[in-house]
Amino acid sequence: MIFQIILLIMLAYVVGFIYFGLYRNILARIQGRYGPTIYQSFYDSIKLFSKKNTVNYGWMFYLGPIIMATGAVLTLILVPVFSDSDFLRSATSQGNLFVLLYLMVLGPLGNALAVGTGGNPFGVMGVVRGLTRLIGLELPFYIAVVGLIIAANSSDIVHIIDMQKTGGLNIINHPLLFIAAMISMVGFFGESPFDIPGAPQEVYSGPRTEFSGKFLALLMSQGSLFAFAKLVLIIDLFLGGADSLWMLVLKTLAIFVTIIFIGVVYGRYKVEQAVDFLMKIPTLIALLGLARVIWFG
Amino acid sequence: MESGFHGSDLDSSLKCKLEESGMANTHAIMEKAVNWFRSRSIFVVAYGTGCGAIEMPPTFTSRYDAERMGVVGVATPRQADLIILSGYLAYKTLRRVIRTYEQMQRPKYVITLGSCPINGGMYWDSYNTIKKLDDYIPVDVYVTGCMPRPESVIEGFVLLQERIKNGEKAGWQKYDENLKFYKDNQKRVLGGHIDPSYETDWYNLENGGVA
Amino acid sequence: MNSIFLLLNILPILFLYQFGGDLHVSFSLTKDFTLSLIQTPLGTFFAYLSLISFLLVTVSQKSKKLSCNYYALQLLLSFAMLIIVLAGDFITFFIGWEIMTWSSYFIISKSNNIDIKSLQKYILFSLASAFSLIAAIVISYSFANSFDFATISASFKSMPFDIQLTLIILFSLSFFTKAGVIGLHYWVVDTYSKAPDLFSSILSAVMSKMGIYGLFLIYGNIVGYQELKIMFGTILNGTDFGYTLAWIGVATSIIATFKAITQDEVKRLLAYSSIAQLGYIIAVIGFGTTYGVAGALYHTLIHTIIKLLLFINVAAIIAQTGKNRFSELGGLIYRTPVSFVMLLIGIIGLAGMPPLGGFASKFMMYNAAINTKFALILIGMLFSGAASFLYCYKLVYGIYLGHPTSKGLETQKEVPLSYLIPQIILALLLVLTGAFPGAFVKVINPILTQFSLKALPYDGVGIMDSAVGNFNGLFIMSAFVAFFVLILLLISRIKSKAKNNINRFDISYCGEVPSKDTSLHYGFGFGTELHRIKFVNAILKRSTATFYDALALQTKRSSELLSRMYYGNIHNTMIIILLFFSALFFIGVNS
Amino acid sequence: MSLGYYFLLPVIFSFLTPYFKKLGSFTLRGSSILLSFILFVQSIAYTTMKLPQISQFSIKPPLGIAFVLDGYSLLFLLIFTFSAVIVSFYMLWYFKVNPKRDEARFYVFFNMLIAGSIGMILSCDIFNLYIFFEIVGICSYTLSAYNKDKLGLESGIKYLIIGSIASIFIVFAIMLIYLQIGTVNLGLIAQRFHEIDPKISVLIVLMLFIGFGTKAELFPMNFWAPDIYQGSISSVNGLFSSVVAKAYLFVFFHLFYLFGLSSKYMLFVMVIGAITFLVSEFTALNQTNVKRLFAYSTLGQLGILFMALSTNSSETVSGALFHLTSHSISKLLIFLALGILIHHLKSTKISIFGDFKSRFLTIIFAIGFLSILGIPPFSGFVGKILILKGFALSHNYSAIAFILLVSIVEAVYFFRLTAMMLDKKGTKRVVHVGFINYILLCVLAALIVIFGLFPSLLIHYTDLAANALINPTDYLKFALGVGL
Repeated sequence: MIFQIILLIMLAYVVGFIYFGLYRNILARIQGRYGPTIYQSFYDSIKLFSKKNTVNYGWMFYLGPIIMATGAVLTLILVPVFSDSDFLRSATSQGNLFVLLYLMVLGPLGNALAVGTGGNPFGVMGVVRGLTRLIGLELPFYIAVVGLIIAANSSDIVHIIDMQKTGGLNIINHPLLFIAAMISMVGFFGESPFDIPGAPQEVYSGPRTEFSGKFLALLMSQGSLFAFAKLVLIIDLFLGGADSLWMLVLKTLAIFVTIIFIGVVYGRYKVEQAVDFLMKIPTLIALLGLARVIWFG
Repeated sequence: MESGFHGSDLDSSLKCKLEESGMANTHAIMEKAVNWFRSRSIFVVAYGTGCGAIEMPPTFTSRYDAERMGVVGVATPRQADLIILSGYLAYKTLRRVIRTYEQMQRPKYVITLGSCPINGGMYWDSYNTIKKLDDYIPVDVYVTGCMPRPESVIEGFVLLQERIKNGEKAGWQKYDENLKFYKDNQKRVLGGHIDPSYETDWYNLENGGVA
Repeated sequence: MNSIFLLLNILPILFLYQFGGDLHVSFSLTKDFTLSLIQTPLGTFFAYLSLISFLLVTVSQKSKKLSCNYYALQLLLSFAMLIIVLAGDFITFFIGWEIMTWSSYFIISKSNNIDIKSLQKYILFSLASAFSLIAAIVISYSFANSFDFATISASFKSMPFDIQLTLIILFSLSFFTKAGVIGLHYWVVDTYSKAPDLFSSILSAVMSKMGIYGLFLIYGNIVGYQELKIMFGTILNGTDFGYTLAWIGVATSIIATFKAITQDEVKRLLAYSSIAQLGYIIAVIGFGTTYGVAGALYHTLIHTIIKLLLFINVAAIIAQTGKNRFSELGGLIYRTPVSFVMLLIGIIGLAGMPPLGGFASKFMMYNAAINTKFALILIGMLFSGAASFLYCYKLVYGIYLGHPTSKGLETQKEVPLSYLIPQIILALLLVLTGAFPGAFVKVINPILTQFSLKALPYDGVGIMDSAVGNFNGLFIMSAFVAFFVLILLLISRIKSKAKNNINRFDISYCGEVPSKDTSLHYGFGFGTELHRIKFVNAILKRSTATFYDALALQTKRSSELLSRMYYGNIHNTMIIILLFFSALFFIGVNS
Repeated sequence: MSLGYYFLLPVIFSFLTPYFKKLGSFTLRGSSILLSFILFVQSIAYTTMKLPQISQFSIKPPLGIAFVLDGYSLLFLLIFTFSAVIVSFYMLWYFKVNPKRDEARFYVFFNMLIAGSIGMILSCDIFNLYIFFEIVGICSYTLSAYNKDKLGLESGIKYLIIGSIASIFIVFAIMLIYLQIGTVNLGLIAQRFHEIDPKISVLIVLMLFIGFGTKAELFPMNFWAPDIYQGSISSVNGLFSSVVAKAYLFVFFHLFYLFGLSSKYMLFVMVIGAITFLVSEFTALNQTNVKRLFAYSTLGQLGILFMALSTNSSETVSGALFHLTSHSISKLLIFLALGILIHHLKSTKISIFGDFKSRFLTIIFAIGFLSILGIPPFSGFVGKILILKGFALSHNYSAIAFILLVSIVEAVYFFRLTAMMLDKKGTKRVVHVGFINYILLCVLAALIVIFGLFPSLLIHYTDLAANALINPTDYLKFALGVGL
């Protein structure tokens, strides 16, 4: 199991960084630029790891990014990567969807402690924005997830994947839930119009203001792990998981690119606008999907 | 060359071990690799001190796209490797510039745009601009012109990248070595109008915190 | 003084342990009233919960110089709660209930910052709760001819439906008031925030649980979950009754959560958080399924632990600094690091994050909602949980992180050991319940049997098992610790000079150096931006205070109006008497 | 000892008071205490005897005058004599701290008041009853004017006027009864009451209702009562609340059940009681004078008693009598403690509760308040729950709801006072209770607690009383002289 976990983390690390490079490229192309190389994120991360000094405001500041990375790794090992084989399924049987939902917040909350310790008001502003946004962001996502759980009558992700093998993909069965979850995902990936917490123009890059050097590098690395975990989670829930590596790449890439395409065409909401919006349209869509699950199967 | 070790992310004990086991060569290769990565990824905090600020947006956006060389803008000096000072510096600005520079993490570099930071330029006899920026913070690359076109700025980036790649001794090392010189100069022009914490060397608090 | 009462607090625990579940005492008060104490699994659970809480709080009271009266009243309170949970009939229950009411009233009145209005609020709501209880008791007596739980339970089925409904409503109202369901929570916040700091922990952790105990008693024992199902019919996979109750609970939890975020006083935030957490319990208590009852019980346990921990922690900080507002605190992390870690563990539990026990209880409740297909309830609970991260963060940020906002905080010392010991014990409990969520199954199963529900499956001490998914608490805990240590080791190996630079002014502040006057402690005020969100503002701008203040005003006015009759003019009195006589005579002769 | 001594001894004592006064105040006070003590002990002695007891004077009833003691009157006898003992002890302290007051005047009327009240409950013919009624009335007038100041005299005069009006109604009623039946013996009246022409009987009942209702402070006739309480001294307040009002209430219900009135009347009395309760409690909320406040509280409690006593069910009536006993003790406690407070703080404003500092008095007041509110483990709780239980057994849920809702209003002002006492802010004056009062208040508080914890001690007597009240066959036998 340990070997699988290490392999999984490495895979996620590589795939995550490459996706992020891809993202920067796609963004550049849309903006009419050439863009960096696809490996640019590696360069950034290695450079940051090899910075000669790093600001540290004390032990809680030190531990914050580590808690965040731990949360990301835990999330990663609890998501089943391949639907058929037990390969890379590592620790999936030890948790369930609710554990994942909460683990996804544990990391950011841990990091928020570090930000608070840092004492930079801009960082805390970012955290508060993030937590406020979370109120709106979680709502459609929770409804979607609850809809799936009730449809499958199980909070076990493996079970949800197995259900889709016989009963058809959830994206077809529950399209409304998928749409709602995708809107939330745009926010979870920090894309516009929900990229409120880290807005460099408004709050001085928010929670990351005081992080430099290896801490920033760690945050970036866990970000790529976490992004991969989230993508896999989405394809597990809605696209029936993946049975081979190329299927995995294809599906995750499809989701990722969709999210990017949504992200690049929008401006940024204010936090209250974002929550207002998320509480209206996506929530309504999700509720309709939920009603369908409850009353029509 | 001594400066080669400055870019190391390995501590001296490890370095000794490597040398003992005849792996100094490996270490040098790693050093080179790290320097290459550093040159490929430069986070910029662009400080629009003077008129050159107008040249920076085209440099970073679609037309000239500095990002293709790994040069990206960031908001805070904590994350930045490079500070671009775009033009003349009033004393008042200098104070902020020094503060920002000191908050950047090593290795860190400075690029200036235009002639004013070199010798005062058209403000050579002004009562409240500095004449030679290099007296106050170490400048790595001067991009001349009044104002320099984005092409020149990009050339400046390329030059800087070359120097980083080659592991040449950079401005921040000079600053650390000759801290007293720089601090005296800064004190001379800013006089009593400096922040109370200005003299504190934030990164050497164990040395009494005084420069 | 403290050690004497500490011993006195241990005695009932030993006493209860000695009886080991077979306690059965009765005492004849009059020919009609027999007081009886019977030990049931449910009662035993709550008894241990309250007794141990009292013990821990007494430990932390060591450093406070409290009078003998205070301890005596507190002992009386603990005794009253013991009576409540061990009562075998309603008279005993009611006597315990009322002794609890007034003994806690006198303890609260000993606080330094209590005012008459808050005291009045507390006692009037408590009495309203008690009177609604006694009304229900005598009504059930009129049908059962007995106050005994068993007899009333047996005759409940034969009562007419409207009486059954009235009884359930009256009982529920009474216990809802104690638990602080929204609308009836008017007293909770003021009382919790103005009571003696350490006593607030009792109020929140134990006394509100008596309301929960009452609800269990009524729904589980007296009425019976099966009977509720027959009475009210079903919706989805659950009962109508459970669904209604669940909405009450969820509404309570959502509204209280948002109210909590906007508070500036530390204990007011905790009070609202307490209301919100009890909202969860009330949401699932009526389901009448194994998971509903188990979830409610588990969350009762976890909430008791967490609220004791948080209130003791906050009390220590208030005692140490003399400040009780977020806007006056801040930056204590390096001054009181142990307290900080304790609070951190507390809020991770409160937010229901996985490695700690808070998650296990929430998971159980979510399971209950999935079982009954109450999707909206589940979403409501998840939503309120997501919003609760905000106040959790505010709690830890406002006190410990950020910058000190008033003088003296920078030279603060760690709080006394007597405060820390109970906190450490509670934090350990929280960790243990997180790592071994299955251990609690063995405690719950007898209670489930008592309610004639199916027992929970038991798959090992580390695993919480359910029909709709399971999780291994032990694995998650150990994986968390393992990865944490691993990443910590890796990161610390990277020799990038990481200096502990904790100067509060050395922050990236746009090239400026903030001065002492610069306001850098931003987070204490958060919650204000919530007013700009329409939905949240709709919740925040409404308050039950409007209603109750209007009620008080109208009562006062009617009282003024009525007292005008008594202005002492003897002629008018005579005339009224004569007129009254004539009117009666006229009516009497003609009828 | 013949029952007649209950009346005779105090009267003789009253007449001898001027001589006692010459012997010195010690003799006066001591003999008064002794007297009340003898009466109390004698009353306790009656609890062991077979009831009813009768004492006839010269001629056998129904023609002659007689005193009859049944279970119902025994309970009241105990309450009255006990109150007399407590008050006469309390007066020791009162005259010690107010040396210039006229002791003899007080003792004369005090003992006459006790004598009259006992006479009212023992007398078995309606004309004697009227005489005792007047005696009690006259003593009350003078006692309420004992403070010879503006308020005292005002209250005395008011009481006099109201008392006269009540007397007129009662005299007319007695006259009508005598005209219709030709007797004043209660037994005979009870036997033949249904023979009276219904229209006349309505008139008689109404007049009795107005007469006794006025004195027993029922709602539309009680506008005078708070003024009386305000004008008189605390110990007299205590007497009014726990003896005089209870004596009128006794007669009211005694006649009520003897005459066997129909359920219409009962409902009417219950409604009037409820209105009294409601109006008094609401009015009390707005009071700034402590004495008026407790006066309204007394009115309110009388309202509950009227509600509960008119139910004709032995459970409820027994509960009501328990509540009545407990209320007498609690009100005596409160008024006596209040007297101490007023003496030290020289004010009757409600704010005095926030101005004193005495842990003992705080506890005493708290016990009194909690007991009146019916909170366990104090005696008021047992009374209240018995009343509620009685109502529940007759499925009268609206009465239960009413009592409980209004009790919350009652709680508002009682706990406002408690909160003021417990409030730590402001300057507080230390109040010394005094040794005698300490003992007295402890005894009263102990009784409240004991009756709360062991109600069966008292319930035995209230059950007896309730049965005697509702089924007065034994009483009738004796009143008619059949059993002799």
